[in-house]
Amino acid sequence: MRCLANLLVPAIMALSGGLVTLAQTPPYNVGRPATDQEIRAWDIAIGPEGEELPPGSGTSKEGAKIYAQRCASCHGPTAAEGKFIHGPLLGGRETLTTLYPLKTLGSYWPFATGIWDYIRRGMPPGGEGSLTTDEVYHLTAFLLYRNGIIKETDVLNEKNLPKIQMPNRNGFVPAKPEWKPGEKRPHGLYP
Amino acid sequence: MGWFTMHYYCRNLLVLTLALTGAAAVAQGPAYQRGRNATEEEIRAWDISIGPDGKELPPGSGTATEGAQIYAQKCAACHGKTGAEIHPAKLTHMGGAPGPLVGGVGTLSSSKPVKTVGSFWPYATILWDYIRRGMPEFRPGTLTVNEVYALTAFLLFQNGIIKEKDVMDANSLPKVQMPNRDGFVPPKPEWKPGMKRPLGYYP
Amino acid sequence: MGSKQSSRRRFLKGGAALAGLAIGGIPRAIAQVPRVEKADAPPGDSRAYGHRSRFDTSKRLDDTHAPHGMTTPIQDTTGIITPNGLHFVMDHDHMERPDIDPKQHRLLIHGQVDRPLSFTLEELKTLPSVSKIYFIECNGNSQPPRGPGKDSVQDVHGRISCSEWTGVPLALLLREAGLKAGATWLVAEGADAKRYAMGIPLTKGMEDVLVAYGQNGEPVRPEQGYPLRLIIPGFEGNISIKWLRRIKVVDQLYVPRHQATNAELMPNGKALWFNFQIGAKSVITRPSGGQKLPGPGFYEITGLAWSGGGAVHRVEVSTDGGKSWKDAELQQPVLPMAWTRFRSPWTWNGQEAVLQSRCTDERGEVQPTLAQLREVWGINSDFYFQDHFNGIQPWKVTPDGVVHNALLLS
Amino acid sequence: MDAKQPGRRRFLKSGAALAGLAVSGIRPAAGQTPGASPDVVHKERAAYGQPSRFEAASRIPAGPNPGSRTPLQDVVGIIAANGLHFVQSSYSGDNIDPRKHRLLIHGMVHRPLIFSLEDLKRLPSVSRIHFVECTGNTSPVTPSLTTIRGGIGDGTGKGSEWIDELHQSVQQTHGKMGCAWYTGVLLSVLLREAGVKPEAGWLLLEGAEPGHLSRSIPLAKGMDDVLVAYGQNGEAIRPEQGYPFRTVVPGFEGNINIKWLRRVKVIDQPHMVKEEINNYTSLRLDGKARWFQLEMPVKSVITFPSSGQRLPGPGFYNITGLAWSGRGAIRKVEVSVDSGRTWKDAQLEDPVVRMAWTRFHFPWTWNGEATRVLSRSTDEQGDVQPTLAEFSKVWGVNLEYWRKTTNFVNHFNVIQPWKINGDGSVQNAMLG
Repeated sequence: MRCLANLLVPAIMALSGGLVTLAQTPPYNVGRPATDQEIRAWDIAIGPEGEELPPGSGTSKEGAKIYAQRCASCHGPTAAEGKFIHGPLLGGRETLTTLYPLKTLGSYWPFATGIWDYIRRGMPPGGEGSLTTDEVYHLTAFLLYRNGIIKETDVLNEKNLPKIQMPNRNGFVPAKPEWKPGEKRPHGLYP
Repeated sequence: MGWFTMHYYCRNLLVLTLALTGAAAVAQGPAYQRGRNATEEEIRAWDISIGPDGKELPPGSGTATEGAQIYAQKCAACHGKTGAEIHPAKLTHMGGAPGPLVGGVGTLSSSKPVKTVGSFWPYATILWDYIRRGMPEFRPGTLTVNEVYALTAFLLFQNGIIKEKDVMDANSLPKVQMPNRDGFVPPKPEWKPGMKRPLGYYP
Repeated sequence: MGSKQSSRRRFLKGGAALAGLAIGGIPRAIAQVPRVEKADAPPGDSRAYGHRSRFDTSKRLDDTHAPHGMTTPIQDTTGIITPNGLHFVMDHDHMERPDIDPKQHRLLIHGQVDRPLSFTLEELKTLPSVSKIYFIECNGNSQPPRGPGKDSVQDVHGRISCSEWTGVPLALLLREAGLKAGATWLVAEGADAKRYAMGIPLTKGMEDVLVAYGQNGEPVRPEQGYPLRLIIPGFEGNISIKWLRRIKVVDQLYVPRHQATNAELMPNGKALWFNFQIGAKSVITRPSGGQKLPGPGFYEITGLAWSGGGAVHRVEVSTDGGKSWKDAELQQPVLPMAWTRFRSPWTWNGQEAVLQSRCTDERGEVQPTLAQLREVWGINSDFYFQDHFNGIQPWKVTPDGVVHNALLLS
Repeated sequence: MDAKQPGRRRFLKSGAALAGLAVSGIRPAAGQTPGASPDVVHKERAAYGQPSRFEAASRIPAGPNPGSRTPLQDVVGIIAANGLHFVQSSYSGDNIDPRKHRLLIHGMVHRPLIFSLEDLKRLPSVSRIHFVECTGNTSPVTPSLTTIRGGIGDGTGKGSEWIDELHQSVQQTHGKMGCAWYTGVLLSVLLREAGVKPEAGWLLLEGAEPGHLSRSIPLAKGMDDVLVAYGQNGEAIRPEQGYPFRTVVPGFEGNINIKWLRRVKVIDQPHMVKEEINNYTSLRLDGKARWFQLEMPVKSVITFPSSGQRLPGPGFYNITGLAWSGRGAIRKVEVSVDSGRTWKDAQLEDPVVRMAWTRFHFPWTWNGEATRVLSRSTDEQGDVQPTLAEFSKVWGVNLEYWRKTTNFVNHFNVIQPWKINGDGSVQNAMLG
């Protein structure tokens, strides 16, 4: 059979490759500009530095009440229960090097912002997005307190949440995620 | 690193098959021993293809006279009383009426050519094969061998190719000379791989 | 049974959340078919076999030329593969299609061979197989409509589809049976009610013909010939026999009825027969007849090119009625006797424009214009517009953005 | 039934009338060799066709999570049929109206932009064939089982989902993947349209489903070969695969190929969302976890013969299977039919495409004795698929570890041995 490779001529090729940033006018002018308001409404991703966190605050005590109402049926009354497909949210420290490692917020998660992000994004199942901003802060505070990371009376807000040092912050390799195309690895896998 | 630099590894996967290309007869034994030998009886039951010299025609016979009666019963509803009509019924695969079976001689180079058994078909054996294989439209395979001979004879007679009393059988049918036998190009169909044609089409 | 039991148990154990879903293990009985459990899904449960979006309304249309035919919505097709559910259908001579139980189906190979053989489907599946992407095109595709009416690319050019076919090379089976000296032609026959048959040159049969049981990763669809179909790359579609049940090797040309009566008449009254190969051809599928451009600005012109004679070498696109042409980009991989997707950027200025594409294949065959075809076939003759029409298809974009077929015969 | 009646009735009628006549050979009675004449059905003019009613190939549940696996043993060629493509998400995608769905591109760009499906279809497009494989495909332990089977640390040692199961079919062990032709716009085209700022380094991709699954990918990948795909095997992307469009991130973990794409945010560092921490990391024995593994490693599996199938007897068989790598094209597949003692190159079927399934074939005449058949792939990077022993060595564990641990290891790409018993039955022989 014939194989014609690289017959590809152009239009797109010229655009491909490289990370050159372009300030020029858009090549095609298809799509419409997004407004700030639209972006705010959609931008629910919270990075490790918490820049996207909306103003608000919460405490563990308030969080305990919300947890009992909206979370305990799946995660168990104390959050230490592992029920069905939900692993426990607490405990597990010192288990990571055993045959039966237990990955929890306290033993595994490197950033507290991830907890806030995920509660707002995905909890509770079926009612995603129904929690208010403050409720998310409350629940985050509750889980951090139950994991022994903050005190029961600490008030969590958009400023101090990104600063919380999670116990397993340095438990990941490489320290800074990166990707090199074609990097050599044993058997194609990283140990 | 992207798609565009990708290289296709071109291999002749079918080394095996390619080595076989060409129509040379091979005397070697089978390579894979899959499939089982078909018996002669099985082959006879299935082999309904009739070639131009009629080797496969089964014993039997028929005349136009006999065929006329069968035609009236089983064919006229779609093809018309004489075979020369264009019936309004929309029954064929092309959605229109079946074309006429009779007539049309001399029209092929006109702007309204009429392709019929008499004006167009190159071998009489095709007629026998097709009647047995595909007719009647909604009950293919229900005609007896003699009925097929009779109908073939009838249509050849209607087209003025044989006489009314001529008996069509495995011996006589392949010898019938069809008027348009030489109306096809190339006379002996050939296919050559990679043949270039003017404008993608040869006139 | 053990495996079925344990996996079902395991599944149920973990499956509290899925209570209500009927999960039943159905072991498969016949040899060589894996013993796996499957979701005993009620109709409409897309877990076992998925459905498309209810918003996706792309569909086959009744063929205006044939009461049983259906055309492929090639204007909606992405890439070079036709989804199985949208593959065009064009059957000659049957009002019904056979409902074949694959366990009962056999393929007989006989005639000028040393060992007449009968194959079951399972036997064929144990033999060396290949998967190849090939188009199948009806020889009556692309007939220009006469007068206004249906002029979408689907109506005019929708009797073509392209799939990845998997099966056993016919050459392998013929070799297994052992060809006798003097063998020159094949007769292939289907298991449909009328035993539709076609003649094929043996040289082609030994070259690249497939006895296919797979279509785009799954079994050949019923309307495409389940469980077995002949795939004859680059030849007119009606020769790719569906529901294949028999190959007879013969020592001379057999002329099955359709190959005699469908031969194309030339102006001198002679007929061109066994004109197997599809010519170099292309059509723009977007923008195309019946579509509407929302306004001036950038558009990607895209379409499909193909040739029965091999790979597409080049596609040119004109946006000014044929005054100037420029090379379109060809989507890789460019495969012989397969669709080749081409693309060309275009910025519409809002004025009337005529869009056309022109294909050149690896043999150097160039897709002709209507005028060129007329020259070859004789001026004023239009009765040749029956089969193998491969003239360049112009689409006219009017200032309101509506696209019309600009190739209408009066 | 109606559809079948006329054909059957006709058959009986004609069969009786013509008994004994030569012409009845056209329609041999049922049960006669070499095959009975099939019934016929009136052809319905289906606007969208369906498979034969005789075909049983179907997806099976992929475990306690909603989702299902591709029947690899039934797949031919290198395309998974859209109806049989694996699913590993709970959202059906049924209710996303393409006319209302939008894609937002924002963050570190000069011009935040919103695209409709129609906008995307106007832009330059490409069609490419790529596999999508679940990160945990073939892993001996699944995340859910980690907790179900004593993941809390009860020490029961019930770790392995399949590794000790003789009868796990290839659909169960390897079925969390598919391969399809995807058509869409290169993400780089959209990013250039928006104008990426110099400080950008990563992208966040986010879906429109409840929960908005998101993943971070390096900008370099996004500018290279990532597709925003609206077509799958020639038709619109299926709802469960992300209709009206998804990202296809060639070679990367399946979960990164975000479905129902609604947003691409250009960022300077990964967002460390939950999936990047909990589900798609690999915990090593030293307690550190490998994250952002991104690329799926080199891998292959024999689909025929495979567990649960049966060889009817000695003789010729075409061993066939699939090989793939997230790190480029497959360069070589070797097959062993003597339990790994000797290896021979299999034939690779064209086209061999980067980050796509490659079909391999290996002719084999079985002598009827028990043996094991295995396949080993090598990709263009020179990465070679490891045996379980080699894989374990890299991880610093013994074989017992895989039987007992609840630590799920993603990117598990070890060689899959199938045991052919003397009676022709085939079993999973991963552990012996």
